[in-house]
Amino acid sequence: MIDILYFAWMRERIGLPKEQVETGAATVADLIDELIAREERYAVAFADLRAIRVAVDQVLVGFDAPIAKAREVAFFPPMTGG
Amino acid sequence: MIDILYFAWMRERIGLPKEQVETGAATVADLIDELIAREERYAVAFADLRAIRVAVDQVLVGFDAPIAKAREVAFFPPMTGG
Amino acid sequence: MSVRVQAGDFDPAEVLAGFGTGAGAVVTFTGQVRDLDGGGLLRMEIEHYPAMTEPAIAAMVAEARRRWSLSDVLVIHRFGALVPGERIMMVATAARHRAGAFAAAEFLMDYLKSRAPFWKKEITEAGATWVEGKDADEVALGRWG
Amino acid sequence: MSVRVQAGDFDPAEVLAGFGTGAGAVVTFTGQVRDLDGGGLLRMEIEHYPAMTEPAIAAMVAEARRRWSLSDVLVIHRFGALVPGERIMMVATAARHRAGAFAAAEFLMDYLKSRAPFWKKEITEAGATWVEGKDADEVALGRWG
Repeated sequence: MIDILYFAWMRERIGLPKEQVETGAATVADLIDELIAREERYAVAFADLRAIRVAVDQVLVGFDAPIAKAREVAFFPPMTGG
Repeated sequence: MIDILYFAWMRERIGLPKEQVETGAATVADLIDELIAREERYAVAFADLRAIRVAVDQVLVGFDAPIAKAREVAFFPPMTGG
Repeated sequence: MSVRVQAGDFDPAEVLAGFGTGAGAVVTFTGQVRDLDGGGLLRMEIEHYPAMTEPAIAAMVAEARRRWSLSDVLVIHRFGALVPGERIMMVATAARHRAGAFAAAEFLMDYLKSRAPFWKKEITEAGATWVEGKDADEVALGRWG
Repeated sequence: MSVRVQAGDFDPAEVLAGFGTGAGAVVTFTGQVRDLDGGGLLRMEIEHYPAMTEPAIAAMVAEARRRWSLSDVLVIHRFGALVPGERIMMVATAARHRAGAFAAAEFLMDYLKSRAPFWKKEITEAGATWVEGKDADEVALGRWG
């Protein structure tokens, strides 16, 4: 089981801030493929990966990052702090 | 008559903060030559012009600046504000 | 070193009391909610990623300390709903000389802008719009190598 | 725009009250009297050229405003005898975005350092020494073209 978090318009498009999923995905990219296959709203939210950032266990990573030992994966648009 | 002002170690070496002089000097450089000719302490104070800055009527200028119409000439070391 | 992520406002004088004692140079940056060009901003809503925000900022501060000799660093960032004119965040740096204090403050601002997990949404009568990351912000990051 | 040259201390919170209202970015730089590397600084004496100081700083501020779009600028510089830890001066700039506010503050600091008519003298038990202008300060000026 892995926690998936969504922020900003990712949260709005997916329709929830957090969910737990059972997955055998090896990488973030694999996990995204699984989500997209589940429901249309995921396909819409993940349509343009250039507009999405990902953090695994609270650290920014690339889409090829492994998640076998991860507890938490978060998806969100580019950050706008400051 | 022109007012001559001295600041920081120029003031200390000349021994006064301000004096009035009668001069026909056309430029700052000419004025310095006149002062150096007057007394040893001026020769000492003006020994190294690279270490001296000059303002004519409160504006930083070069040693070749004209002073025919000036009311106030100030000599001082490089500034250390901030 | 101090990193604070909070919903409430802060008093610059209070949070800077004793900051930079003994330093020659103290630089502060304060970000404030600016109205839209044509006016009409009702409020800005700032969302963040609680588990990640403080560690991410602390890592930026640690990197700034590796690059410059800083005697003090402070980062405060708010989240929640803010109206135009309100303080959003502040960065303060203290160093012996001005160059290090300025560089570290700019470095931290560039990283906070596009690497700290905050998202801003602008609310007007017409609706809500998520603020988009600017290309200029990515360019700014590039100068730190 | 405000330029103040004064012997007395100033309260940053007080002088910044209302500063930068409506701006997105406010940058401040505060210079403080730093003790000597080995300690022993009794006081710093700052001499200035009263008739020139404010006009010279005002000209720097005007130049900063020509280069960047600033909604507010403040420069305060003290003279007289100060002890380690005391505030010497402050520059504050306000602009829509952070780049202009940072650049203008650094520009003003670089010019104040070597073009505003102030001279610092360090007093220790051993005697008094005039602070020398640094080559690095002239180099810093060079970057503004």
